[in-house]
Amino acid sequence: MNKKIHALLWGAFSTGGFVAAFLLPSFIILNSILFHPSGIISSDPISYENAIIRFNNPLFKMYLIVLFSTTLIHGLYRFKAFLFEVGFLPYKKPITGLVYLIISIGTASTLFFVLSSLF
Amino acid sequence: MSKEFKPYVEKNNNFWWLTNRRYFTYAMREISGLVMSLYVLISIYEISQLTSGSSSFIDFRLLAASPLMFMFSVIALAFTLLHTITWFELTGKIQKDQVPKISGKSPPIFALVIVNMLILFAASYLIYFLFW
Amino acid sequence: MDYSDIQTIEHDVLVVGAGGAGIRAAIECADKGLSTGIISKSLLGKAHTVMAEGGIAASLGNVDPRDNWKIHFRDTMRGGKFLNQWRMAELHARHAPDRVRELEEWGAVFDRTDKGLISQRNFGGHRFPRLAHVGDRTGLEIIRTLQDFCVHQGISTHMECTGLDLVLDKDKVSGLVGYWRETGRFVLFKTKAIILATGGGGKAWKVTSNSWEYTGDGLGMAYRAGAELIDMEFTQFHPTGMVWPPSVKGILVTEGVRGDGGILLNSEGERFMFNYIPEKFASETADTEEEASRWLEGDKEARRPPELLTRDVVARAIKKEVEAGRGSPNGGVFLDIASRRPAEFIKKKLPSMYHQFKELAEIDITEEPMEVGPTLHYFMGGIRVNSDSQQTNVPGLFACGECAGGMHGANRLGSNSLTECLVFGAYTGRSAAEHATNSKNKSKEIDVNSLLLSEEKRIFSNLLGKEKNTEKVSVIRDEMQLNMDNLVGVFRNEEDCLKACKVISKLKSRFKKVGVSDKERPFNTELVSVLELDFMLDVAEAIAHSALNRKESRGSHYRNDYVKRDDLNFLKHSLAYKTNDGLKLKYIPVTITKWKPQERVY
Amino acid sequence: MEAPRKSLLKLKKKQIAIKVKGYRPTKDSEPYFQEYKIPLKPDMVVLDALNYIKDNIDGSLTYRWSCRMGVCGSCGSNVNGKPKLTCETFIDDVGDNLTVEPMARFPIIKDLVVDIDSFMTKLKDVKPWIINETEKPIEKGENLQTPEQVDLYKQQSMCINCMLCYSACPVVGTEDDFIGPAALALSYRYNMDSRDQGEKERLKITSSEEGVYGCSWIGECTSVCPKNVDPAIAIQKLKLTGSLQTIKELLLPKFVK
Repeated sequence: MNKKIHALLWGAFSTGGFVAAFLLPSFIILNSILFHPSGIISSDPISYENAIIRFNNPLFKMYLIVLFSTTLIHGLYRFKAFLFEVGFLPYKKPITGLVYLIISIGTASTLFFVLSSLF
Repeated sequence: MSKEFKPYVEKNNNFWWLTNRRYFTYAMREISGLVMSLYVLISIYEISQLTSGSSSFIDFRLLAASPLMFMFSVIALAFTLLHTITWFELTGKIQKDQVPKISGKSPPIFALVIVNMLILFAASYLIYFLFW
Repeated sequence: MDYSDIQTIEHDVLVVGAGGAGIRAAIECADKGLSTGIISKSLLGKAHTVMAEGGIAASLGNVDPRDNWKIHFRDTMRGGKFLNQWRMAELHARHAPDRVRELEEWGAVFDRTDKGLISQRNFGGHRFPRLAHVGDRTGLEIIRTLQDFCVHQGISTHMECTGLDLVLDKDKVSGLVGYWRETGRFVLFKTKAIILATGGGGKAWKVTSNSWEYTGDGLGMAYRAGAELIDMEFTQFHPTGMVWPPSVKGILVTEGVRGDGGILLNSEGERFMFNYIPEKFASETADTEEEASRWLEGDKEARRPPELLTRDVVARAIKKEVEAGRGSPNGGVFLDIASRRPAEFIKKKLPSMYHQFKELAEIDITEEPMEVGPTLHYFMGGIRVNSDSQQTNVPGLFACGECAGGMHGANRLGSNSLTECLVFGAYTGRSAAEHATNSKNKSKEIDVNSLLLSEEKRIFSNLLGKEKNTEKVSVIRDEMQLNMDNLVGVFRNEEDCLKACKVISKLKSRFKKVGVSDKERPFNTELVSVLELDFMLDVAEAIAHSALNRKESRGSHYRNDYVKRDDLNFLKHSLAYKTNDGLKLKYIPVTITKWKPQERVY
Repeated sequence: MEAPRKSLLKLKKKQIAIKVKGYRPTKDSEPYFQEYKIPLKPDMVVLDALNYIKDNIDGSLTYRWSCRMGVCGSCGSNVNGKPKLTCETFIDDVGDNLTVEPMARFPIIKDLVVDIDSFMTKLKDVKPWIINETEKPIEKGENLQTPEQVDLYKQQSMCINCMLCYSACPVVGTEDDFIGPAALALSYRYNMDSRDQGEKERLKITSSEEGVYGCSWIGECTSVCPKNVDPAIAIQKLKLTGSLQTIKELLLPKFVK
């Protein structure tokens, strides 16, 4: 089983790589650069009302879950590997634990917040 | 064969990633993972504020409007784009052998990168069209 | 010194040398269920076999179905000027196809025909396309396949271990003293049979295509143990070796360059090969440039270009041009394919050559001519073995590959050497295994301590202890190489050979005073080069004496003072052997079979 | 005709200082640099310089070499910090400062000679031989394989075991058990061979953290390879196959496997 975990994790990591590559740039641009109080279009169409309408779109909910969870897995899996390569290998266990804890918490809370409005 | 004299094991230089350009690009690519993750964590916080009502969401938006946070968003975008480009470059090397051959030859990697880029633009526009 | 930690390793069969022949032999022994060990002077998979380019000859008949083993046998005999041990040549041709198929079964990559069969190419002296190949790196593929397969079989390989001395029990082989390079300690291998597969000794020459391991260790060891060295005067010179830069001087430029249209030019820009067409070849060699070009275009009426004459003829022609002062600046002649063929053609047909010149000489062969000259390539001679059992006259001692002599006669056909490795590797493995199984279990207990003490004294105390008035190993080696290059080269004569013998005996006495500057035990490569030089001097001596006494020209052995082949007096093998008074020579008759010797007609 | 040597002309200096990292196991506790001054000849490669030093200046300088033509893979060293075959590296091309060090990320035995035992073990661990359930007698002739099938793995079969890719790989430096580029590429080469049926068996070994999943695709292995083998791509493809295989195994009911 232990062996399978690595293959599966890599599968998730790889999926995350694609998701982040295709979806994250536009998300950052739309959410934080373009329609932003100090952004390029500063009229801020992300008013609370607009945001809630968008947020209640089930398609958008799905989009957020996929984007957030896989990007987290991808990003932290990668960074973890880099940490080991630059001398943090002795702390392999705590780092690995921490990384998967953050991924779990992040994914769980995304699910929670996205789905909570449904109930 | 027993080893009478112990071979000398050199200590690994933890700053190897500063020793050549390819290594450095790689390091930046890996660090992009951290930056993207941070951005996602902030965004999770953002939706948590959104679900708890109008005032907390507006508080968050004001915080996000601070120059420091805006700066971070720009940096996050830069790293994400680095990720996107390097990811397309790398996956292109694999896709090259998976797509059907055109008159016996695999397509060049840059062509695949361009195709991926087109998908990126299409996906981005679709997201904009659907949700914003 | 304390000998309690002296290592003794026991094997049923010990193979010395991890090239193609050695590994193949070991695989065969292991297959028979015997405990088998290989000792290798360098790392596993680095042996000289990796440098072979063209291919491996076997009459598979994949490309031309007319081919069969009998024609291969005949070609080999003709190439060897009937000095071959006919039985060996027969076995060689007969078993070659199976050995190649077996190698393919083990995973070797081969270029394929459209139908998926192993593809075969043409080569000098072979009547039909016969060379199974993969690009121009066939040797690498062979050694890699054998290496991986051998590891798979669980054969113990002892890397960076040099064989020093055969241990005899009365007159029978009972072990071998080895020297671990990494620790600088001795090791005793106790064994019932030893297979020598150490290759030739090309490093006795300065200009050679051989790698540093080729120092004749096996030849030297066998010679000292009482085995005979057969036909040592036959050393093949390849006409086209690189001459520049110095680091790669001698490295092979494949015959394919000429086969694909390359021409040889002297410093005056003259295509000189037209002046060197021997009478007996005149009827089938083009005498105008125009006709030569037509042959290359595929005109069946035209005759072959003179550049494609046999290796010995071309080598001698180049040498003559250089001696006449019409050589290139670095002492060779020009090999030009750039002006004959488009760049695309060259890159496609000769990828390794293109790469080799680009990387090693910074020359773009699609734009510039190459500089080439003759280079020592192969020893046809070697340890005399029984054609069927591959056993030497020392019971329990076997030899195969380049270090065994007899199969190629006076000249070797290109690519027969790789086949030889596989065929006789397997053969020798089988008969050594048989010998080991049949020999009585109890051989006399070897007195390890006194044996190693004498080695210790011979090597370490004598060499490491010396401080002053010593000879440098590099100096003696360089002088020997120069001596062989100049006096026992492409052209030989009485005077030069005599002089060479004298120089070698002088060097041998100077060698006794040799010292080393590296006083450390672990990984003392300087010490290793002293041990190798010792073997090489013996080999060089045998060659020089054999060359001096063969007063005729045959195959690769060309005497300016006896330019004709003399079947009346010299259709016989020369044997060099060791006596208490030093080297002695004797002659034995050649077995004549089906084909009577005749002037070679093509 | 003229000599085709261009570099004869560009030779400016007559002498060059070369720094070689030395380590003597019997007396040194750690390596040190030693400087030699050697006469510079046109088109000299680094290996020539080492040979010159050994023959004329310091007989005790220790290094491995063999074929001089870049096919045996014995002479790998770090030249000015980059893993190179010394027989293929021209002194003209590496600039004014010439330092030669043993290959990085290997234990040093003496001077430029490194301990490669772990490499030899890893090589054998990936089962680099044809695995078949039934053996075909050779009398039946060779296995058929079309040129297209050969092309699938030919590139990856060019490895000369020079270990430059290990010297270049940061993961090899930190994770001792990492199987490493050359061995993984070799396992891929056999997986892709149409004559072989051992892919599953090999994937069991390579689909692990010490195997392909330890690699983070830095890609330096591929760029230092003197024979244009592409271990980086081979490893990523093994990751993909391993991952898909695992997912398939988990999703499909047991009896389908």
